[in-house]
Order: sequence, then C-alpha cells, then structure tokens
Amino acid sequence: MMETTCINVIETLAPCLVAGGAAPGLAAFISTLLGVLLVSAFPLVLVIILIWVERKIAARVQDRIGPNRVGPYGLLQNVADAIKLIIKEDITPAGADRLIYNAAPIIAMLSVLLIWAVVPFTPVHIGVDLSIGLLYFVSVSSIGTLAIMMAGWASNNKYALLGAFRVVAQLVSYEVPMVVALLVPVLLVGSLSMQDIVRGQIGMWFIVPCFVSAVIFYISNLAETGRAPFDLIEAESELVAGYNIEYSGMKFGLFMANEFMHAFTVNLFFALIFLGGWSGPGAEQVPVLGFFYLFIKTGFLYIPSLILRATVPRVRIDQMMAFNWKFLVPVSILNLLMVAFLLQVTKALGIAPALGETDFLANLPQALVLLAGNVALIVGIMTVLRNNGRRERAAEEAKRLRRMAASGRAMVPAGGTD
Amino acid sequence: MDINALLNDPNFLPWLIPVGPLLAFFIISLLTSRSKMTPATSAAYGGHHPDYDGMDVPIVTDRSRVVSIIVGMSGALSAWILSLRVVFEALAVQDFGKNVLASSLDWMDTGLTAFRMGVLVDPLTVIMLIMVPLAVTMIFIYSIGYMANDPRQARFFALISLFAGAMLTLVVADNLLLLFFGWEVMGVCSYLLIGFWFEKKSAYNAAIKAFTTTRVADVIMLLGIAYLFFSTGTLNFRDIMYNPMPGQDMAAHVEETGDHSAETAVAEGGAVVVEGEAAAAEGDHSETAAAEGEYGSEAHVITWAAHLGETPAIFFGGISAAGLIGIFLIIGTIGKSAQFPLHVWLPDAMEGPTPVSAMIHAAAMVSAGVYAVLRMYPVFEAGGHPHDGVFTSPLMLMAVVGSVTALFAATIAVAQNDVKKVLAYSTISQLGFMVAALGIGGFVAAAFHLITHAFFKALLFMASGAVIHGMEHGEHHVHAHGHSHGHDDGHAPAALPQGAGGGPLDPRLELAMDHGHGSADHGGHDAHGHALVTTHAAHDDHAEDHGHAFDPQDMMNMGGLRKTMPVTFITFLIGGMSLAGLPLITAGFWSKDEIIAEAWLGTTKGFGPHALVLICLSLAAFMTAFYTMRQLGLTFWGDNRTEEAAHANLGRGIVSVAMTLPLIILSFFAIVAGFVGVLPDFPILGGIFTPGKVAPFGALVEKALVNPVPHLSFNIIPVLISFTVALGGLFLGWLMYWRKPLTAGQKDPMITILGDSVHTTLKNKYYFDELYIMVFVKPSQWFAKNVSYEFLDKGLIDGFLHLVAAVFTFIGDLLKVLNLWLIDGVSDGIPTLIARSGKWFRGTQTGRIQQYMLFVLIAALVIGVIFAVTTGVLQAAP
Amino acid sequence: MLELNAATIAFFIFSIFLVGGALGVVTSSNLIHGALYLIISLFGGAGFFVLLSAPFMAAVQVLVYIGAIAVLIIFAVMLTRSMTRMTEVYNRQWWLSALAGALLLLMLVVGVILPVWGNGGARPNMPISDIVATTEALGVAFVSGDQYVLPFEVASLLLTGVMIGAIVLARDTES
Amino acid sequence: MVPLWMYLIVAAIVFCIGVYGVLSRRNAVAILMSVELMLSSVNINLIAFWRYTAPENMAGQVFAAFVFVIAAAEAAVGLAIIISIYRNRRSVIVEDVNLLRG
Repeated sequence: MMETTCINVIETLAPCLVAGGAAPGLAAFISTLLGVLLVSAFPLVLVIILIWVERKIAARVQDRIGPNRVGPYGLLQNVADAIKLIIKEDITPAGADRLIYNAAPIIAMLSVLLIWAVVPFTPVHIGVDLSIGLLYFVSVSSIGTLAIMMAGWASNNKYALLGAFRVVAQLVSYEVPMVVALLVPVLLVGSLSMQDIVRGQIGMWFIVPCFVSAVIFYISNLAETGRAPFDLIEAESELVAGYNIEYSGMKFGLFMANEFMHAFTVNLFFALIFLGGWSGPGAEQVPVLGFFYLFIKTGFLYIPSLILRATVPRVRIDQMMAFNWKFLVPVSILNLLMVAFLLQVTKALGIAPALGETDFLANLPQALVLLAGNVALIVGIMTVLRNNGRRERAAEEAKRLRRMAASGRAMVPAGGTD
Repeated sequence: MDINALLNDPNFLPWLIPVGPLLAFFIISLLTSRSKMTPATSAAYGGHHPDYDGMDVPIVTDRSRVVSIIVGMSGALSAWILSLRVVFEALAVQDFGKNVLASSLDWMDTGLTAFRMGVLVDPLTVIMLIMVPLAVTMIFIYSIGYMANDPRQARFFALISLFAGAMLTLVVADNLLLLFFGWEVMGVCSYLLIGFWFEKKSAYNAAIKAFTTTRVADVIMLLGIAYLFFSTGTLNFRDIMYNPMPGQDMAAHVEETGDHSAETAVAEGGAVVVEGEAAAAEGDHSETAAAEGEYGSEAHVITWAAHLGETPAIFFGGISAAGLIGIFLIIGTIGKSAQFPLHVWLPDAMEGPTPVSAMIHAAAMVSAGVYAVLRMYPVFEAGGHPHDGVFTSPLMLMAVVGSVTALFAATIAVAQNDVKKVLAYSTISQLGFMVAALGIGGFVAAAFHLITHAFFKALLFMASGAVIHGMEHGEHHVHAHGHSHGHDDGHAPAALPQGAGGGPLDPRLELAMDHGHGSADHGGHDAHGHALVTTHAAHDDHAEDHGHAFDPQDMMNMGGLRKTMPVTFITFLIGGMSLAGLPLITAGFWSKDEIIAEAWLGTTKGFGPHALVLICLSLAAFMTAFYTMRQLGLTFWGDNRTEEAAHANLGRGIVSVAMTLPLIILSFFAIVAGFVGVLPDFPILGGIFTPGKVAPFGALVEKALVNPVPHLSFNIIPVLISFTVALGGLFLGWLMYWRKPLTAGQKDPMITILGDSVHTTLKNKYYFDELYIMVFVKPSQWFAKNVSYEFLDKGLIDGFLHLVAAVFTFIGDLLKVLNLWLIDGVSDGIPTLIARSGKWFRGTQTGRIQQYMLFVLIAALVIGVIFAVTTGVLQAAP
Repeated sequence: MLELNAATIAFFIFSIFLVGGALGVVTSSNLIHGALYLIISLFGGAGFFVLLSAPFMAAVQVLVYIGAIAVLIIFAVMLTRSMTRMTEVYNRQWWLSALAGALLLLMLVVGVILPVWGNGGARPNMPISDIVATTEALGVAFVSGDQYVLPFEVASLLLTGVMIGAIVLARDTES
Repeated sequence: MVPLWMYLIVAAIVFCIGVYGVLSRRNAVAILMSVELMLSSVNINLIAFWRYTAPENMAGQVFAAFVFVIAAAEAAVGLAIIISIYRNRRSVIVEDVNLLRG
C-alpha cells in the first residue's frame, strides 16, 4: 500500500526535480506532497465557483438576476462572502461539547476531501488508484454522517439534535440503495478500482447497460448530499437550520462549502462510474483532454441537480423513508439480480465482451441486452406503481363517498333508513 | 450431480419413501390447516365427540379439509408407490441379502470416525415395505371417512402423516440411531394422537401415560445403543451383523467360538434341562459342537455381533456384551410394543381416534418394537443357538416376557366389554406371541406373524371403528327423533324405561349392580377409569366428559349389528377368524402354527424355554379364539340390545365408502397373507403354495441373517395343537355367545362362569394401573416435592451459599478484629478488601451479568495457567 | 531490530490510535466521547489492515464499523440521553476486573513472546510470501461452492434475522 | 517490515482493555462499545496471521469478514435491547437490570 500511494500524481514533476539535482527520494516526496496539495486544494477552489454557479442558476429559475455586483457577473461575490465568514465572530454556544463541536466541521470537510484521492482525472492522473477505489468512496463518504451527527449533538440544541437524528435516518438509509446500485457497474467491470471502471467504459458508457442503477445512484446521491428535495437535515421551515443551527463564522462556512463540494463530488463520481469519466476522443493520447471531458460531463450532471434543487419541493420525512425502503431498495436489489442474470445469459449466448474490451461494437450486444432488461424492469415497476396508485385513489374515493353517505344518513330522521 | 440418474438409482430410492408423508406433515401443519372458532353446538360441528359441548372449537374450513386430505393422501400414496418400486428393485437384485440396496452419507463427525446416516433395504426391510405402506394407505383412506366430522381433521392428517413418515424412516434406516429417531418421533406422534381429543381429561391422561411409559423404556434402549456404539464404533446394521468384523482371523476365530459356545452349552444345558443333567449336557455338547461346525463352515464371517457374543460385558461380568446390549434393547421393545410389565399404556391408547389405534397397533408403533428386535436379532442370539438349546440371556428374557404377556393379556381380553379394549389386549397378546417366538429363535416365524398380524389387526381395528361410528350414528338418530317413536320402535325391547338417556341406561345399571362397586363397571365401558389418575378422579371426569351416559364402545350396548352393517360384519368376521387362527384358510393360522411348530421342535429336544412358550402360547391361542368369538357374538349376533344398535349404520355417501373400502381390501390380505408361509411339506397345501424347498416368505427373510436358521419341517403334532386350540376356543365362544345370544339387560355369562371376583380382577387388568400409581406415580411426586425441591434446592444449594457467605463474612470480621488490635496506622485496605470479598462471595447469586463474566474470565485464566504449567512449554521456551 | 521506514512509523501511529482510543472508550465518562474514541481506535485498526495489505478489510472496517456501528452507537447514546453523563462510571468490581484484565494481558503477552501455546514456528518476523490474495480472490472465496459459500449464506441469514429482531425489539409497542 | 508479534501484542492490549471495559462499565452502551473493541482486536489478529502465515488462501480475511457480520448483528440487536430496556425502566445501567438475582 504505502509504496503504491505515490503513483504518478504529477509524475512529470519528479524527473525535472531529479534533473535539477534533488535526491530521487526527496523528489518523489515533494512531488507526492505537491500532488496531495493540488488534489485537495482543487475542490476547495472549485467550491467558490460552484456556489456562484448555484446562486446564478437558482436566481434564473426564480426569475432573478442573482449576484451581479462584486466583480464581473458577480464572480467575486463568494470571495466576499468567504471573507465575511472568516472575519465574523465565532460563537460557541454555552453547554456545547467543545471538542466535538469544533471537530465536526473539519471532519465533515475531511470526509469529502478524502474522496478526491481516488478520482481519476485522466488516464494517468489519479491520487491513488486503490484496488478498492469504489468501496473507499462509499466508506469515506459515510464518515460525513458522523460529522453531521457530532455537530448536531455537540451544539446542545434541540433542533440540531433533531437534524442529527434525521441525518442518521436519511444518510444511513440511502447508503443501502446507493451501494447496491454501484454493485452493477462493478459486476460489469469485475474490479473496484476507479481507473478500471473508467477504462471499462471506453467502449460503452455504463449508463446504457445500467440505466436503472444510474438513476438510483443519482437519486440516492441527492439524498446523501442532503440537497433538495431531500434537504430534511436542514429543513429551514421545520428545524430552522438543522444540525448547523448553532454554527457561525467559518465553521458554518465549512459546512456550507462541504455541502456544495459533496454535491459536486457525487456528480463527479456519477460521471466517472456511468458516463465514462475521462474517456473520450483522444483522451488516451493527450491525458489532459480527459480532465476536460470529465468536468464537462460532471457539469452536465451538476446543472440539472441545481435546477432540481431550485424547483422541486421538499418531501416529508416519512415520505422520504418510505420512498427509500419501500421503493429504492427493492428496485435496486431487483436490478442487481436482473443484471447478474442477464450477464450469465450473455455469457451463455457468447455475446459477452472480454473484460476491458474497448471496442464499441464488441460491447454493443451485451449493452443492448442489459438495456432491454432495464427497460423491461422500468416498465414493470411503472405498471405496478400505476396500479397501486389507481387502487389507492379508488379507496380514497370510496372512503369519501362513504363519509358523504354517512353524513347523509345522519341527516335522515332516526329510523328513516333502518 | 445429475438428479435424474440419482432418482433412477435404486440405492437412492429408499431415501424418498419417508419424504412424502413428512412433506405432507409440514405442508398441512404450516400451510393448509386453516380453521375458524365455532361454538360446538353449531351445525358445522358433526357431533362426533360429546366432549366439545358448550365450548368453542376451531372447525377446519371445508377448503382446508379437502386440501389437507388431498395432501395427506398424496403423501401416503407416494410412499406406497415408491416402496412398491423399491421392493421390486430389491427383489430384482440378484443374490439379494448378500447384496442389498443401501446408500448413506456423512452425518456427524465423531472425531475418530465419521458417523454415516443412510438407508438400507434388505429382506427384512422388504417385508416391512410390503406391509407398512399398504396398511398406512388403508388407514389414511379410512380416516377420511372416520374423521369426516371432526373439527380438527386437517391437524389429524398432519399428525398421522408425520407418524407414517417416522415409521417409514424407521423401516428404511440403516443404523440404530436413525431407527431410534423414527422410534422417538413415533413416540411423540402417539402422544399427540392419543391425546388428539384433548378436551377429554382421560384422553390427555392416556397420552401422558403412553408417553412416559414408553420413555422409560426408550431411555434404557438408548443406553443399549450407546454401549453398542461404544463397543463397536458403528451402529450400521450391516457392519454390526452382516459384514465381517474388521481385522479378524476367521479360522482361529471359528475354533475359538466353537469350544467357547460348547462350554456355554454345557452350562446352559445343565441349567435348563430338567432331567439327567450329565447326559443332557453331553448331548448338548456334541450337538452344539456339530452345530458350531456346520455354522462355522457355512458362514466364514465373524461379525461384530458374534464378537460381542464372547466379550464379557462391563460391570455385569456374568453375561456377554451382546447380552447386556440385547437386554437394554429388549427393554426398549418391551416398552414400545407393550409387553408385560410395560403394557399399561396400550389399552388407554384407545382414547385416540380409531385410525390411530389401527396405526399404533397394526402398522406402526408396536410393530416397530418387534421390528427392532428382528433387526438386531443376531446381537441377541450372539454366542448362543436357541435351536440347540443354547440360550443367551436376552433370548431367555424374551421367551419369558413374551409368553407371560401373551397369556396374561389374553386372560384380560376375555373379560373386557369395550370393543376396542378387547382388540387392544389381543394385540398385546399377539405381540407376546412374536416376542416369545423370537426368544426361542423363531426368527422367520416372528416376522411372519408380525406381517399377518399387522394386516388382520388393522382390519379389526378399522372394523371396530366402523362399529363405533355406526353406534354413534344410531345414537344421534335416537337423540334426533328422541322419545317420540321411542316406544313403537320395533327393535327396542318394551322393557326399556324411557329415561333421560333413553333405553341404554338400563343394562349399564344392571352391570353396575353386578359388580358391586362403580369403578369396575366404569372401567368396563370406556377407558376413562384407566387414565393415569385415581379411579375416583376418573369418575368425575367421566361425569363431566359425557353429558349423556351412553357409551358407543360398550359391546353390551350392541348386538345384532349384522343386520344394519353387513359389510362391517363380514370383514370383522374375516379379521376375527384370522386372529383366532381358523385353520387352513386364514393368515393368522399359518403364522401362529409356525410359532407353535418352532416351540414344539424345541420342546421335543427338551429345552425348557420352548416348553414354556409352547404351553403359554397354546393357552393364549385358545383364549384368543374364545374372546374373538365372544366379541363377534356380543357385537353382531343376536338382537339389538339397545335402540342405538338398532339404528347403527354407516350412513351413505363418501363416508361409508371410505370406511368400508379399506376393510374389504385388508380382509383380502388377512386371508391370503398367510399362504406365503406355508411349510413346503404341509399336506396338499404345501404342494400348492410352496413349490420350492422353503416357503417363499422364510426363503426371503432368512437371507437377512448371515448365519442361516434351520428350516422347519412339517410335524403333525403342532398342527394338531393349533387346530385344537383354535377350533376349541371358537366352539366355546359359539357355545356361550352365539347359541343363545345375550338379550337386552341380560348379564354376561362370563361372570357366572368365572365368578365375580375373578371377573372383576380380569376386568380391572389385575389392578395394574392402581399398582403403578401406588408404586411409581405417587413416590415420584413425593420425591419431586420433598427431595428435589425441599431438600436439594432449598436445603443443599441455598444452604451451601449461605454457608459460604457466612464463612467469608466471618473471615472478614475476624481479620478486621485482628487488624484493629494490630499496630494502628496500618491502612484499612486489608479488612475492606476482605469484607468486600466476603460480600462478593455472598453476592454470587446477584443477577449481575458482569460478575458472571468476571468469574468466567478468572476461570479461563486459571485454566490457561494450569495448561501452560502442566504442558511444560514454559521450560521449553528459550 | 526493525528498520525505521514509513511502514514502521505508520504502525506505531496506528498502534497509538488503537490503544489510546481503546483507553478512551473504557475511561471516558461521556459516552459520546467514548464513541468517538471508539471510532479513533477503529481507524487505527483500519490502518493496521492497510499495513497488512488487506485494503478491502480496511474499507469494510471504515464502512461497517465507523459508518454503521459507531453511528448506531451514537444514535443509541442520543436516544438514552439521560444516561450519557453518569457520575459513577464503573461498577463495584472494577478493580478486580482491572486485575483480571491485566493478568489476561500478561498471559497473552507471555503466550506471544514465549511459545507457551503452540510452537514458536508460527511467529515469523516476515510474511512467508509477498503474493497477497486480491479482493477478487476474497469474493471468489465467498461464493465458490467448495470454499465458504455456506457460511456466507448463513451469515446473510443471520443478518436478516437480526434486522427483523432489532425492528421487533426496538419498536414502540404502544404505537 | 513489522514482525508479527508486535501486531499480536497491540491486539492483545486492545483486547484486554475491551475486557476491562466490559467487566467494569456500568452503562450498557459502554459495554457494547468495549465488546466492539474486543471484536476488532480479534480481527487484527486474524488478518495479521493471514498476512504472515498464509497470504495465499483467504481463510483469514473470510473469517474477519464473518467477525464483521457478527459485530454488526451484535450491535444492532444489543442496541435494540438496550433501547427497549431504557424505554421500560428509564435506565441502561446493567446493575439495575438484575431480575435474575437469586
């Protein structure tokens, strides 16, 4: 492990340093350090732009202009906000559990930053190509739960605690369908390493064969990041601000930044797992292209999530839980079973491509089979849901009629009807 | 592996035989048994049992009724068809007996050897597979009719399916432990089924009685199994009794066996033969030597059984290991097939539904006991040759117990008035026949009688069930249009007073007068008095159980049923004749005759046990014939003694069909089953039925043994004996009960003949129940209360704890005192420590889990230290 | 005896995590702190797994222990809020427990250092080979019929049963 | 590379601390945490032995995985029990739950 940690983050740098007369060990160390710095600093910088984008889009959706004063197109608005947050007074409520209270935002930030270690930006640029990259992603992001709970508990505030409870309910629940959905691409690739997963999609993006799991992953990501319509953790109307109600100053800023970053990160992973990551024309030869491909794809995912956030109303907590346990989890499991079965079928039919097959046509038949399976699943689910809905509506209608009838009879003088 | 190949492999097939019924049990009990609570007075309630009155009973919904019946039937049928297939496969195996159908798989790893569980189809299994599934299927069909009105029909089918499954498991088992499993499951099922109508106090008392009684025996049997496994390392039948024992020098062994058993012959001969000891001894000696030679030369295999025959047993130096094991196993059999003195549970088992009685008495449970003995027979006779008068202790035990049981049960049966009780005691007696036959080495004869008896006894029970059913039918009829045409009813004698219960009260009153005290009378017409409660209590039960005082099982209430129930009459007649051993045409005759022939053969050689068996069994056979005739007469002959009897019939439709069809089928077997065992040199018939040198049945069964048994040859005297006893008994019965049948209210001529006291004693079964209550039940209750609870629990355990506590508190105080007058300035750490330890010891009983865990940890530490020190690796360490 | 390289340093850091966290768990009177200490300790364990080149186990440790179990514990602590800060942390037998624990430790250490239990041959200073089975091998081991598929199924059954049992136990009866 | 016995020692220490916690804490949740400690130390042993003695076959990791399963199950059921106890008698102190006192 330790020897594999320093794969080519900026492998272009080390040789220069060595040429510049540095000891190779030192060069490796420096380059690694730089790489780590870069990989962890990049999202922090990115956040500022993300927030700007978000505010702009929200504004557009709500028919406003949005930030437009500070800097061109209000680009510097967030810098100003950040400065404001930093210089604001940092209040720690009385009776708060200081240690935890202060540790929470940092851990929250950490849980997102750590994820970036396994993001393959290009064919060659990746923090660590862990053999269990995907699992790493899941497990590290599960630490975020912890941070939020710590925050909610430590700030010694009822609303905060309620928010924390909801976090446990929501995040832990939604991890289940997410993981199950992620198992499908893993099935296709036969590896947990992010780089392998991306390479596996050079021929065919997984969104085609694993459409259902892609959708499930997207939804559960919305819930994982606690954004609308699943932002019950900080439901302003119910819990004032949820777990971070007591936070102020840069600690609050950290939480906020963390939220945006998390949102972006999960979309990034969606792009990596289902949209082929860096893969694209010429990405193999010119690695830097891959970087742009990746972020373009992520953007295409991120913008809709913002629009969603601006448009969709918040669901009730019970609705959310029901949706997860009664719908997402069963569907994801069904989906997994179906894909596993279809894979065996394609193997039997002999149309399954070899692992790591990069040719589009070679991947096509299996992908089509799986897609057909997905479509069938979706249709089936939809019919079931439609019938259920019909039945419930009918029941409602019947109840209403009965109520009316009852009230009607009540009006009839006694003994009239009996 | 390929499932089809597996299914076509005859070695695998036996696995599937028990599967059907067991599956049926699970399906019914888990899925299809649906019922809704309904007041017992509702129309849905068939009125089958008066015991539900005034309470809500769950009534099976019709759908689940039908489904359960279908499931149960299909289970039984599958078992039957499969076993037929297996039988044919087995008979197709050439040199069957040396090679058998068997397959087994690893069951549990006992460390040294992996214990294998499997199935085995050898000749013995084959005959059981011919008999059991057939009888079971018949019983199932019959139950459709008999339980048609029962509110818990589905449950009944579930239980009886489990019963059948267990029996089939026991039959196809290839090792003693699996057999024991089936055995125990059957025990549970009999408990559940005997107590099937648990609203009746007597019923569940009977159930508990049956369960406990058999349990006593089973525990001892388990001892035997354990000892067997301990001494052989295997429980597989073939490995113990057929295959040569691993690592034995055959020739030397034969030698050694020879003179050894010769010596035993001398001893035994001296002991057994009455006259001229020395001569007898020599005779035995020479004979045995010869016999030994022949056996040795015939089969050059020394099986585990034979080996055990010579190794002395642990603790009991006197007898061989095989002997000890045999005795243990036989006690199990005594319990299971209700031999004296553990027979008490079987008559009470009559509390269960009649199909259950048929199941227990014919197809399954009691046969299982005998079957087990047949299975392990080589172990019993190991080291002895009953045909040469060399008896091992188990054989002696069996001979004595069997003949005593046969005689004693027959005497009781003579005086019973309950139609099912008579059969119950005849069953005990017949089983006594088999056990006795085994005791004198009549392996084939016993097996033969087992099969025939199974057929005609199942038939008899079902027929009696039909009778009872009919009587209840009549009872309802009477209750329905009660006293309206009570008078002008032609059948009803005019003398009957029209009391609350209608006519039937009358004869019972008279009976009561006859016998002075009520409880005896009570015992007479239903089993309540004999549940494991004091007779007085039973009296109350009786009062509360039967709101109306009519007992459809009392033969005194019957009479003349032949008019209304012809089919039942004919079939009952056939079964009865077969039981009585009506010469030449019935199955019972042939099997009994073979047993008696065996006994005769031994007697002529002057062997005591044979003589004993011969005498007892002849008497028993005579009484059998007599009470069969009596039963037939009381039930079917003469005029109806009660109004109910006049209206007794099976009604129409599916019920009657389902109840009569099995009777007809079984009556066929009750006749022809005997012809497979006709001796070859029997005049005329032998030529017809037995072309070969040996009767087909014997030829098949004897292959189950590695040392062949000598074949019987025709001998006129035993045949004459059988003729005399059978015909004599039948004639006497005819004389007493058919020539001038009992009329209503007339008392049983038996009483006048035997005299009141004798009759009452017989009727109360020599007061065995009362004896056992006095000897076992009361003391054990006393023991439980006074010794276990008062003495052990309160006295010892608590006392010990208090003592410990006291001691340590004392030490604590002592040390504190010491410490006080010790130099002051010493910290009070020590006394507090001691005090705390004292508290700690006192608190060993506080329910604080952490303390317990702490103790565990400390114990583990101590053990670890001890281990480390003793193994001395500490020194070995660098 | 052992050269000072990254792995060694990491080992010591993780050991400090483990032991310190464990001590924190048993000593801290505030249960939330205790839970966090537990998490620290578990992180140390995950680090050990990484050092032992079992990355999958490390990830699972983080996912299951920290992501699920620890969260669950914190959740329980929050639910039993009146109990989180107890003045009396230990029961009356704490000293004896400490003694027993120390003895056990002594025994184990002796057992590890000296070949008291079993031979010393099984205590290599270096892995006998650097060929390390991959996560894929682990997966195969779980599902291949001739290895651990049966325990695997049993484990899944156990989890199902536990899920149901937990729901039944913790459900509010009156609601 | 670090020798095996050091891993074992660390695991032993953690285990014994866990034992101490289990035996001495009053709060049921704390006891549960200590149990988790013990389990994870067992896992360390398993993995360490696997790595050092038989890295080719998966027995060690597989068993560790099973320990994970057991740990999860134990935590779930244990906490459920604790919570229902708390609901019934407003206390999670094990000494208060002593209905079995003889």
